[in-house]
Amino acid sequence: MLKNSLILILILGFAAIMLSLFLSYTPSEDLKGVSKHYAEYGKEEVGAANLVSAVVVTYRGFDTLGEVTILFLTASVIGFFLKVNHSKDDENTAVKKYSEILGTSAKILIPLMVLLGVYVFINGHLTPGGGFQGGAIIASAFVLMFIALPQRKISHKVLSAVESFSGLSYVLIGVLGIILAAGFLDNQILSLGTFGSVLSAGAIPLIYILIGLKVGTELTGIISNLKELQNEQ
Amino acid sequence: MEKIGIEQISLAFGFIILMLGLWGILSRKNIIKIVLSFTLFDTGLNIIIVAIGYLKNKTAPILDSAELQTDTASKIVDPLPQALVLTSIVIGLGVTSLLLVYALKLYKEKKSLFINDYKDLKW
Amino acid sequence: MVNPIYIVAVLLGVAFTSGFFSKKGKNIAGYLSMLALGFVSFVSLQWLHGFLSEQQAAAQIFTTAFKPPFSINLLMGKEEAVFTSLINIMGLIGGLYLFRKLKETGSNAFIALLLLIMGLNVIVMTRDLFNLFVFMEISSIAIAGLIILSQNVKSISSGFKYMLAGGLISGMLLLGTVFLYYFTGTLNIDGMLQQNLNLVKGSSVAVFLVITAIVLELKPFPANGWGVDVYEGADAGISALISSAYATASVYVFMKLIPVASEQFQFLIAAIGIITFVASNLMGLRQSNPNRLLGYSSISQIGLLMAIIGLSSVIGESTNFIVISILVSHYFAKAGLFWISGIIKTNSIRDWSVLRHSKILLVSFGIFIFALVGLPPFPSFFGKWELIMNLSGSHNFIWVTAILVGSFLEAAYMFRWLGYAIKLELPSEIKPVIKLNKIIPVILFAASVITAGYFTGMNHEYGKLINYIPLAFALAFVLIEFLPVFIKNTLAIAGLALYFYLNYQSYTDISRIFAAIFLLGGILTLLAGYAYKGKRLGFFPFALMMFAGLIGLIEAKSTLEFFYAWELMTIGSYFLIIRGKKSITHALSYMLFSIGGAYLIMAGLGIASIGKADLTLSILHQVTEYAPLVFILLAVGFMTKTASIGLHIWLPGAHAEAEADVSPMVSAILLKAGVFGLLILLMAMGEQFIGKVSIPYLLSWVGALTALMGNMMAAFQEDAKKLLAYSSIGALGYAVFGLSLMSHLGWLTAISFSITHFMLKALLFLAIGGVVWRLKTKDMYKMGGLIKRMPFSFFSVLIGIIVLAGVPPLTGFSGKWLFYQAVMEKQWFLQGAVLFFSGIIAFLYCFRLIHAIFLGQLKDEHRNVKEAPFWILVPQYILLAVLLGFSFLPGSMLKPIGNMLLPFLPDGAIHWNGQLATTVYGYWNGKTVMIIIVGIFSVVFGWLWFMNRKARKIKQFNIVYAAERPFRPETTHFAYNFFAPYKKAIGFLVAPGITNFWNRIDEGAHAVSDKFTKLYNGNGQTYLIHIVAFIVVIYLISFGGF
Amino acid sequence: MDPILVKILYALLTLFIVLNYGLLIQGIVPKIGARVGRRHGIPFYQAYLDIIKNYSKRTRVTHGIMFYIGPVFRLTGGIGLLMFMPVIFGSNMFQNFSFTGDLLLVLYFQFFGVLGMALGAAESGHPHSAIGVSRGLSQTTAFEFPLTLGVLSLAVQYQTLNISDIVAAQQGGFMHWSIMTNPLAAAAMLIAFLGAMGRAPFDVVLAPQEIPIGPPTEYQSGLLGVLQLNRAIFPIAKLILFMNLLFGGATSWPELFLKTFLIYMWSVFVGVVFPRFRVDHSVRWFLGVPLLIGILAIIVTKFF
Repeated sequence: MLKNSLILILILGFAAIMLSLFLSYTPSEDLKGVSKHYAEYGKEEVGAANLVSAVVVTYRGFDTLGEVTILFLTASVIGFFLKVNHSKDDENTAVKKYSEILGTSAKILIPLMVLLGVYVFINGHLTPGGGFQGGAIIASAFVLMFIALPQRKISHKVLSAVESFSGLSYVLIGVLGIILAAGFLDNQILSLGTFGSVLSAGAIPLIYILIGLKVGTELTGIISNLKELQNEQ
Repeated sequence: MEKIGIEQISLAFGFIILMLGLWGILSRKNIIKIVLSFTLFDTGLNIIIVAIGYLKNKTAPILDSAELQTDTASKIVDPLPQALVLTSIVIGLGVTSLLLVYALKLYKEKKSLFINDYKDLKW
Repeated sequence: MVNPIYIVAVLLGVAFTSGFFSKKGKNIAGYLSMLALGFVSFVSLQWLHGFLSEQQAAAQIFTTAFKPPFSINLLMGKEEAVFTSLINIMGLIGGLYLFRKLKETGSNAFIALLLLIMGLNVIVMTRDLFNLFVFMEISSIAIAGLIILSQNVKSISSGFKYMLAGGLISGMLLLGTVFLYYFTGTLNIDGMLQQNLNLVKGSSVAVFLVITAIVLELKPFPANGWGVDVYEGADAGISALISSAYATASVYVFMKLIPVASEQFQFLIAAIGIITFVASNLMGLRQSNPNRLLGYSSISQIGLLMAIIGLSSVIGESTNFIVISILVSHYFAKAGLFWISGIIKTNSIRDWSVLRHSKILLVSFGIFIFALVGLPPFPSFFGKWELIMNLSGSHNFIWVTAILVGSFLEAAYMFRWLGYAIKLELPSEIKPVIKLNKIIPVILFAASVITAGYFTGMNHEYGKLINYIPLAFALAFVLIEFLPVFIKNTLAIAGLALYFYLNYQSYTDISRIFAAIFLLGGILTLLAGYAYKGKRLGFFPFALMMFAGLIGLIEAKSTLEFFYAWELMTIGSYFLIIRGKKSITHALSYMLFSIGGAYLIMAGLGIASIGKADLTLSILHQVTEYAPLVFILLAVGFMTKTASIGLHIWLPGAHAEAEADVSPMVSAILLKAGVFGLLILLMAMGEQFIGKVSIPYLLSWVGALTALMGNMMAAFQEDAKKLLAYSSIGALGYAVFGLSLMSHLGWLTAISFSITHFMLKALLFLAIGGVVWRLKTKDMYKMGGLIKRMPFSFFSVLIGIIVLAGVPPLTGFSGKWLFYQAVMEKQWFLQGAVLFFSGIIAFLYCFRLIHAIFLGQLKDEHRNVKEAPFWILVPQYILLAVLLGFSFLPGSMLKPIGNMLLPFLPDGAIHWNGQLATTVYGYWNGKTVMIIIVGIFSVVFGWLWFMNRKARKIKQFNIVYAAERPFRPETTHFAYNFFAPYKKAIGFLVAPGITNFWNRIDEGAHAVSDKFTKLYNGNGQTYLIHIVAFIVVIYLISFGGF
Repeated sequence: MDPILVKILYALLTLFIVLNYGLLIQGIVPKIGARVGRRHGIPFYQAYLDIIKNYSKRTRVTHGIMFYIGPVFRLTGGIGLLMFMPVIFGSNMFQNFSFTGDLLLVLYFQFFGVLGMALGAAESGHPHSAIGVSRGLSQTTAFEFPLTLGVLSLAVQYQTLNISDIVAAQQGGFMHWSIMTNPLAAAAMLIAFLGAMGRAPFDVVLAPQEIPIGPPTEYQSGLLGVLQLNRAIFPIAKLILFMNLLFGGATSWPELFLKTFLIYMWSVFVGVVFPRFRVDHSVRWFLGVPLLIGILAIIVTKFF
């Protein structure tokens, strides 16, 4: 197979490039560059115990806005790509029955999962986690619901309203940063509060809540779209 | 020659997964497998990112104890790659989902997941 | 100034808001989106305005409270303002174009558009590498979304390929970015620029990955199959967005990041760019699908930009000017072309003749093509000029060659396409539906690209010196196209006359002669235009554009002005030529030869400018390096217009198919531009040598062989106008020979010959044009006996051919006489003999012309044919009067020309005593010759008339015809294949060897094109393999191994 | 008397002499030919008879203006050619109008008549005329090439285009004639001369057998008379030209008669010996060996 051997050669060539990268890596002992600054001044400047969150939401908040946008964009694209006809949902009830055990446990688990998600994003600035993680957990709750309780429906209107609301609020908070504080997405529009408490780190918890809601609804939306497309077939 | 640490191992692991993904991308003919190879590729990449941020014998950059709050810079690993990897994961998620939806649509068009069947545009 | 961050905030905000609107609210979402795009356009334009009026300094925009490198910052400088303006305007206008389509799909589609534009803005402005990565992902996902606006298997599969390629490329980018962070400790681009990243292998590999990923985004050959497929598969409106907005942003990213790379690597990328440019244009040759063709063209243009940016260390400070001017042309033109393609919706460029249903679309189409090819007055003209000047000024001849070859290929398929649109038959089944929201963007962009051209010119050191008044005058006729011919013609004549009157004193001697040929000649030929009825759409703007170019040649002070005028003349004449009946291929070959020639001229001027501070035309006097090369380039360039042997194949068809008054314009007047060019070249550079061979000596052989070939071909034509066209080729051979003599007599010959040829060829073309006008055929054997029906035309032709043949006593002989004196002086007898032989052959076609048309048997269907239109005869008789005047007093014309030449070639060698001219070798008195001949003629005529006064006029068929009556005029008129024995004897000399040669080159190019395009087999996975192979190969080249 | 008038009168004298000489030669040469073939032949004054006959014809027709003017062109060409040449070297009387132009004028003026004739013949609408013209022009272009090369070679040799000067340079015995000093040029020119005279083997233009009398097919009466006058003058003018260029010119009329007669006989002899060429053959032939000789002549004179 000429083609396969060609691919093999290419892979080997590419591996050689990767190898040269790998070989150039030497484990470093200390922080350097910008992260040193983050480590040293993060506490005072941002007030978030979770430095990763400080970087994600504040120092590189603009990236995060982009991230949110990507998810939103993906959800929108998938939305019109699949062109799911939501109005037909009600008639289309040829739903498979799932096992009783799954259904019952889902009913217990789903609220717990949502709660966990909320916890994760509310405490994003303090503990490992944050808006994305929390949102993902919430979305997985809904995935479980789709699997275990297929007859339950989620209103797309509500989903997109929440999505839009949280996105818009995020942008508004960013703009407020220009008006009230030092720059776009500055977290100091709210006071930094006591280091380590829930209501600290300025706007980070607020932003994380919005992100959490947004990610949760978006992922849910994508999955429900996919599911409905499958139902149509 | 110092001892090979966890960071090198994970970095190597990342590269290997990345290469595996690339192999799959280039050689698999099933569209779903190609998409899965992409996620493998992304995963490898993410591992590399995290591995690069690792510093020997340092802890996570979460200042939840008072001890960590002083002289932080010498005690924690690099928080930046961890922030980056978050973004990278999310982007990977978006791309993968879109790819899957594309795969779904392609399947709807021709009832085939064989990538060689989609050569309508060429030359 | 509005903070640029609001561009992001507003676009995002509106995008998020759109989520509130479901099906019913999608109109609101649409209008809001348009509003937002309008707002961001306003913001970036406001900044651009600030920068252009130079009140504004570049502004940093910080996010959060922290300064970079700790946070992400954006930069709004002059370049950013330009690029974001382009992107936002494309978003707005492109959105308008796509409005219906987007609305059908719903508010989500508007979200994709808004986020695309938002992402592109940030890509341009951001100074953070990772941020760049994130927003590039946003843009590419948005593109992937927009591709599937119209969902069919083509768009979906192309979108899928796009996603696959994008995934791989962004993986490379991310990998590189992370390692760059590892090596530098920062993600800030400015921070990285401050460090030398090419010291350590690892960081240079990281740089390699980042730059290669960006290069791959720019779709380099051959790893760009996915890109081409997307251009073809997506909706035309989306392709326009990709090609204009997305590519624009990508180019800027590349510009931003390239300084990170080592100089060597930059050169490598430049090489990739140029290969992409040439290869894509080559592949464009065989495309017939309009969108795919445009895709190849887009890729090639971006490749060119890649090369320019890669070469920025060589080009220096004008890089930005070049990049922006070429990019702007590409931006407007490509968007416009994709949009037009979207309106027409055909799968073949052969169907584009439907554009003729909408004049405005056709005009826009033409504008876009010209802008893309880089003809004046569009921005890319100045960009390409500056590029070639800089590259050849710094001895980078290989790059120059590659760029010109690529540009030429692009011109080839673009003009073929334009020709199809203008000339091919209308397909009956297709009629485009033209919606207002789709046509407005096209018109807007067409207008913008012209405006942009003007501003580009004004921003160029020499561009602002160009006199745009003649061009403006020509273009003003577009606005009064609704008026009848009579008014427009009068205005045009008045314009030319006024211009000549106002300026003729400012022209120096020899220029004045050519100015008279160009402008007075123009007036004369325009007189014939009164014969036309109706509006004659599209004639006057282009005719005047040609004259504007011609006069610009004379007025040019700087090399740029000269080149501008040269190109302007080409454009005007191209459209005049394509007006002809079966002119589609001829106009194309005319354009291609012209463009090829123009590129040679440009390269020549560029090499001449080496080491020169200012670029006035006088640099040609002081060429120190590569002087022979400069000379050859310029000479060959000019000889494409004089149609010298080898470069002549465009002429016969082009001139023959043209209209009655266009043929004299392009044949009698336009060809003199080449003579003028050669003249100033020889004046400036004198005699050059290749080794020991004098270039003018070679030129003399070119002239001699051209004359031989032209006249020989003319003798065997059946088509009257083709005969004259070949005769022009031959005649210009004489002029070239005369110039190559580099002596006073030689130049006197050449210039006087040019004047005479102008008059007689105008006379003959007008006369024959008048005949063709009435008879509707150009085949001479179908005519005959017309002396009875068209005596005035006959007389014109009679005098014309006597002058042409050089028979004494008419003025043609003065040229022959001078010619021999010059040959004797220079001792180039062999060329001289060849030219003499050609002169004799001229008898053959001269006789054939007058015999087959006017003498012999009148055909039955022509018994009632009328004399040629009055207005076609008027200029003929003016010319006749002048010709006869010069015949009687040749010294009156030759003496002043000789005096003008004295400053350049002081050795007069010819002495005048009244009308008696004397040289070392011989003497000649035109006046007495005339008197004697007229005297003898009158006596003989008187004698004959006296003897034969009772001669009876008899009927046509009353001839001595051995034993039987002739059957029909058709069988009795001996005209077809008139010189059959001659053809039998030496016909092998006129086998179309040269035409075959060019045809073979053409076929070869298409065959290579075919082979290349086979790379793109349509399989997305193959494209991925291409990408990986590209990365590996480039790595191998740049690192010399692993 | 006005010097111009004197000149005109002298020129007319030359013309008269040449005309009669030409007419006589037209009669004498066939007569000689007939006698050699043991036939009686025509009277030597036959040409006079023909002209008188033609002018006195009562039926006179014309096909149109060009048909009418054609012969005028033709005769003007013949007379003009003669007028632009010095006829007798060293004699002021017989310099004609050679002061108005040099050899080039003479060479190019030959075509004046040719062109006019062709135009006139063509207007008759007779295909045979057109065929004759086609053949004639084709053949002319062919023999002019070696002829010009020869002339140029002479011009190089003598560094002038002035006929009088060329003749002057050949004075002082036949060893100074161009035919001796520049044999290559002379060879090229004398071969071309055969074509120029339009006699066998290059007489297919008139093609008396197949298409009676070629271009002038339709001519009769006074119009033909004019042509016949030309037929007397034109060849002699050419003979004089060749004599001037190659054979040292003539210092007196008898010398002129002798030399031109001998040159004329050269074409007659060749015509008797060789069969007729077709036009395509003659074109190829002229562009073959004669052309090479011409090129050689130029090269030799230029470089040696």
